[in-house]
Amino acid sequence: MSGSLQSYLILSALLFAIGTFGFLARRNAIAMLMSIELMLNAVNLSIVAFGAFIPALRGDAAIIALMVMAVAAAEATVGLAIVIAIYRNSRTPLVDEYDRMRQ
Amino acid sequence: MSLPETVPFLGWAWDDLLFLFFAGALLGTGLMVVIGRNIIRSGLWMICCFGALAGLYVLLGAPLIAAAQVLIYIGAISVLVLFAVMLTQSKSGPVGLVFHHQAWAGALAALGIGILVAVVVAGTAWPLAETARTPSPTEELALLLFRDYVLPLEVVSVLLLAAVIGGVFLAKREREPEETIVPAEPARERMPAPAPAVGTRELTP
Amino acid sequence: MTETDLVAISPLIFVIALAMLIIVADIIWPDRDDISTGLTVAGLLVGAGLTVLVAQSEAREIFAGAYVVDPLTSFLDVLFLAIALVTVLVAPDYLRPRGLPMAEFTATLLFAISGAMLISGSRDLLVLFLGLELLVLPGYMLAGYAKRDGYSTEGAIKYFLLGSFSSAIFLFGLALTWGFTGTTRIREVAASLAQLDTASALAPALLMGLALLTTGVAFKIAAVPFHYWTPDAYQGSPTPVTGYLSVGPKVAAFALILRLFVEALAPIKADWTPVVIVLAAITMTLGNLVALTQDNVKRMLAYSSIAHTGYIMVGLAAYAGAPVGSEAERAGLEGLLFYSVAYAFMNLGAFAIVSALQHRRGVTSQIETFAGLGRRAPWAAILMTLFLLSLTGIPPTAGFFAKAYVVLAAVQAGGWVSVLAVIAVLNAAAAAFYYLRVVVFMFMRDPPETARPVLTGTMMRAGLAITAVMTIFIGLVPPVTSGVIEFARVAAEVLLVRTAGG
Amino acid sequence: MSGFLLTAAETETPVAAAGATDMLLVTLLVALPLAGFALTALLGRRLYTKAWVIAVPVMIVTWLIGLYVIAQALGGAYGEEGLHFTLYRWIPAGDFTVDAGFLVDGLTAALLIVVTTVGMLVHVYSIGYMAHEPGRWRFFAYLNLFMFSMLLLVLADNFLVLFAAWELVGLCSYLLIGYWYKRRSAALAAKKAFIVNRVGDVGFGLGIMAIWTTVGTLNFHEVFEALPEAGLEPWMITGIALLLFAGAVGKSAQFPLHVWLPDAMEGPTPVSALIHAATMVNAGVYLVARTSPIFAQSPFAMLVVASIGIFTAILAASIAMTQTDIKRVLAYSTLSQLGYMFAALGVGAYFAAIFHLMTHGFFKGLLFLGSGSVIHAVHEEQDMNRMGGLWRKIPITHITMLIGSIAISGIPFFAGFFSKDEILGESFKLGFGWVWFIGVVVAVMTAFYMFRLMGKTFYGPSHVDPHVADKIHESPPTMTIPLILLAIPSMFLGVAIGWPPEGGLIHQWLGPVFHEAEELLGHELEPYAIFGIDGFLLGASVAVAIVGMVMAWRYFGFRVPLLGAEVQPRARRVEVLTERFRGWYDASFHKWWFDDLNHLLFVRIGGAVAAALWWFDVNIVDGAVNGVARLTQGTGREIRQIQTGRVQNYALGIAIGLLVVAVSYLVVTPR
Repeated sequence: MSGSLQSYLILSALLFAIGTFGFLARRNAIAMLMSIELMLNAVNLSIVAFGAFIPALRGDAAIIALMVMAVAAAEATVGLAIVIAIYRNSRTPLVDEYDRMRQ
Repeated sequence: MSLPETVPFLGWAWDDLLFLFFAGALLGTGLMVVIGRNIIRSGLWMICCFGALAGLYVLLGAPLIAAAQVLIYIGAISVLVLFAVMLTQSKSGPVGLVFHHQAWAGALAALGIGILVAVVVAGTAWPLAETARTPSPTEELALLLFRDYVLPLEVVSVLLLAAVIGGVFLAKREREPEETIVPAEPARERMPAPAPAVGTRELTP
Repeated sequence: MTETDLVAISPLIFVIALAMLIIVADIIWPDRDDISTGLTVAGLLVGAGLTVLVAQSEAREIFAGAYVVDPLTSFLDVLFLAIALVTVLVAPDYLRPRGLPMAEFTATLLFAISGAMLISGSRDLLVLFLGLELLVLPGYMLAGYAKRDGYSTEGAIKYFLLGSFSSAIFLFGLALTWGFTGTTRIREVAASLAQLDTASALAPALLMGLALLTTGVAFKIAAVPFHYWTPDAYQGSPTPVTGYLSVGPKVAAFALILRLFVEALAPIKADWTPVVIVLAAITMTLGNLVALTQDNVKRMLAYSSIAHTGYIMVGLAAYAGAPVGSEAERAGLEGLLFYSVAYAFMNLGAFAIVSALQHRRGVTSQIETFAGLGRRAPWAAILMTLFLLSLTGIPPTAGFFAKAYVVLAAVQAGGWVSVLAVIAVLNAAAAAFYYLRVVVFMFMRDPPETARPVLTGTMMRAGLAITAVMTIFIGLVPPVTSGVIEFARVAAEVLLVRTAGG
Repeated sequence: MSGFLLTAAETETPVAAAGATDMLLVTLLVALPLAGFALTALLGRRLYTKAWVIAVPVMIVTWLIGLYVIAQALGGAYGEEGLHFTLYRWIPAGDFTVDAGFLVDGLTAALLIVVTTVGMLVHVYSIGYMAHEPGRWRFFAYLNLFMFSMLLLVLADNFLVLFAAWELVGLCSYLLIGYWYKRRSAALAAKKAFIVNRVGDVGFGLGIMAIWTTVGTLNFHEVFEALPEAGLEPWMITGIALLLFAGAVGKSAQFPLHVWLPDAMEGPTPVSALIHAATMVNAGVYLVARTSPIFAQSPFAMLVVASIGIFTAILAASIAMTQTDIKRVLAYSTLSQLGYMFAALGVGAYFAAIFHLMTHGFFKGLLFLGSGSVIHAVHEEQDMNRMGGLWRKIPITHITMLIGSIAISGIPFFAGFFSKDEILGESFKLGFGWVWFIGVVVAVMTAFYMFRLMGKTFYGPSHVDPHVADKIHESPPTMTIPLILLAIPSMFLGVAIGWPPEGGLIHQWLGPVFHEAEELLGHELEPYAIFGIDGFLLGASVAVAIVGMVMAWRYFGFRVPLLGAEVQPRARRVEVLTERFRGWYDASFHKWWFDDLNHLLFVRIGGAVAAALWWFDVNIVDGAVNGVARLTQGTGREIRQIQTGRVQNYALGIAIGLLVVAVSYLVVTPR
């Protein structure tokens, strides 16, 4: 179980699905952002798993995982800044109420 | 005193037990993040989730990544998220309105994607994979980072810089700009000040 | 890392340094828009010169094969710098009346452009992903740049959330591809895929990875049905940003497709061709159909930009659908690149006019704003007509040739791709209707009572001049046309030689 | 830049006389109107009331240069192949090279005669007609732009330049129809014209693409040389020809794309005369004539051209008989005459088609300008029921319009007689009896509706608004002089270039152009026999023209010009037609026959058919065009509903898209 690549990848897929569900279902912008973080972490899990089971990728995986974390941090910074800016304008964090532009 | 070879009564390897524990914790906490009604609790669950993930990384023989996970995710990102939650939840934030009314469709789609990806990764014979795990050596990592991956490293630093500059600009509270003093134009492109009530919509501009 | 590496990558370093310099300058002399703008314009010109200089030498791989400076890189870099230049020239007229600073704007824009330049020469999946993030993150911020404007922040949050969602999907695709091929270097990915048994089915994980990658890039180029963010983000953004968003990230995403799909995934192109063909067809058609019903010019142009994505994808489909090693393969890529250039200038021009009209605060981009423009500001009206005619594809403008090239390539490719050619022609005919509607408002309506004169600054005029001259010259002046085509051809051949060589 | 400017095409060596001067002059022919447009557009507003001071002189100079070029071309100075030179290499991209080149041969020259002359006269006329129009600089700028586009269209030596000009004339037509944009009907008409034309343009564009992919060139001569040798399947040739014809159908307003032309009368009358009678609508005829070597290879395509042409002719003529708006009668008449030209092209009577194009350009231009003068006189009234008795008050307009009406009716020896007779005669002799027969019926109708128009407008009691009646006066000289100048070719052009039949100047001019097509068709014409079959055909067409004319006199009045005798109109006559006609024509079989036929044609069937066709036109054809537009917009409106403005909906769409893409990779299209 813990000795096979597949089980980690399946775990990663399930976490990705949970993140996707959160993104599709939640109304709060920050909750959606958290869901995206879950998705990125799911990807990271599969990357680290590849690194552990594929000798050729041993070193690469760690670096890529670190880079993805950095990207996630940058994304969170920008996203939260935008959330705060829009909250100042419309006083709600519920994204589905931002629908003045449509059709 | 040493532990027995396998888990008593169950006959599993200790690694398997740890894997099951962390996997269960990961999925359980992850689920709590997305279905939790209180957004602050969701944030706290997220920290637990990241912790479980760090455990898995250790299990996979990547302690450095696990450390980074704790530092970056739990130490930085989660705190950032919690701050943002505090900033935006203080006045409104109706707890009951957690889910969008199309959540069931979202659940179906997410389930579809999850099952599809799980089936696919399970059904693939990964050409280069071995059955045994190989721990990643930290020294080699440093070498790689500054030889093969020097460009990504630099790019990431630029990316963070850009994010910080933009983030500061967007989030910083401006002094009231003077144009509010100037007689206002018919501001069709600008947002009206009061927040629309939940469920109401305005006409498209 | 060697000295030659640094020389080869100097345009990219220069752009990043310029962005930092502007921030520093803003700290020393706060709120001096003229300094930031002047620095940026001068810097972009120098950067373009540097790119051309670097392009003179032999193509070479640098950073242990993670980056390459070849004709394709140079072609795209020059285009990106030109896009940035026009955007910076157009922006002050819109931002200043709204009390928005130029320094952060130009710095953020330059960071985005450096991301685009990183993509253009990237030969490594990780660099590709980082380049993409460096491209889109500043893009989200630019979309929300008018942070006190509800529409701007609404567009930004939608763009950000959906963009991050698609980035995660794209990253998962990259991870699966990477895990399957065991390398991040594009050359090695292609070599590994080329060794696959062509007769039997591909591994499901690889196909799943392909699906995730397709979804990710289809989102970035705004192909239907992954286009939802486009109209809202474009309409909400400050108009100069809309102009930039409609060309910069789009062309950069096509650069990503060239490096990823055309270079790394070329050996399995038979697998992704049908999806590209279908996406191209529905993208063109839906973009045009919905554009027909829009009353807001920015939103109309947003839908029209979706339609243009479809036309560019026709070039990609021509490459993908053509037999390996055939002439049509090259023609398709050449058409894609040529279309990108033509589209960049004509679309930027159209948005520049909208920006110019919105010089005064409170002027909307509703179509009524254009009523009687022919009387009020004949020059703006004439230029807008030029850009719209070019977008329609009326000869002898740049847009006509761009369409002609991709359509002819599609016909050459044969098979189902030639059906795309017919769909493209039908769509081009339908598109005339909504573009012309703006012309009708400009020349056949009376200006509203409240209309005030249109003001344009020198910079805005320079930006308009560049876009207009390019739109006409690419269509009408043979040395310019053939220059762009030659350049595109050389750039396209780079990809083909490499994929043919494995 | 000079490196690629003005280089004679290397493949063909023009004769020595056609030197650099000629190339320069041909270039000026298009450059001058373009410069006129630019100057008028830039300075227009400052010119104020004298908005024409640039546009009109420019056009006169262009006309003079045009005359020189025409003289050179028709005098044989450019040789049989014509003057052919490349201005510059327009698209220099590997295998897709297109030169911006000009071609001046007999066909071009024939078109140039009409385009430059009518164009120049319409410009002059507009000085007077638009005198009270504020913002008329816009009008003159558009007019010059149109002249540039139209001249580019006839001078182009390849399909792509032709297509560019084709789009430009469409754009100008659109701008000019909608000139009075404050009238909602004008804006709608402009839109309709543009949309309908786009339908044809799609066909044309696809046809050009088909040509390029099959022979790899777009130059006229090279295409015509390469196509027969390309070894194409017959259906491909037919397909290319029909796609090109689709473009012609749109631009020349043939059935079923004819709906835009009558509405296009919303534009100012000089525009109707120039664009929608004398020049632009002829572009379709020109295209089919120019590509005659392609059409000649496909009998089926020829048949389609002939059928559509002659059907449009009778359809439009029958409608013209019942209209009361003076410009609409003329618009339907234009449709009908264009139908004749296409019928001629379809049967292979190329000379006749171009000949009729030329004569029609002059007399229809004259009629339109005349109608403009009438409308001007009665203070912008277009309804013929509110005119009458005008001949005394506006004599010059009356005489010139009378000449135009005689010309179009096919009365010897006016211009229309020669060209129309040649179309009908050749149709018959080439074995298209049915085309001939329908053509003869149309000729009766033509004469009838034209003199109905004359009668209702100029003769009989006045129905003009009494307030206006006192103020009616002849138009200013800037308007009447063009009328007089157009009346001259309407009278003499036919005899000047069409006589002797089949040996006239027009045959000499166009002989080399149509040589190839004629050879492909293998037409062997008997020598012209005035006392044989030709005499009979000629007599027949003259007879029916006169019958139509006389009938119209009887109903609507006439004034015999030299004798001064007047025929009073009999308004009630239509109702009591049957008895009256029986008594009148009882004496002879022929008369009885016509009586019966007329009764049948004009009263019962004619009325019913005209009404039915009118209904069909308004409800089905027009409805279909509008319906397509509505359907497209409706679909767009439905689709835009998916843009709900909510991020979750969008994200769900993306997730479902991802699932669909993944399933299509994994299940639908695996290897």
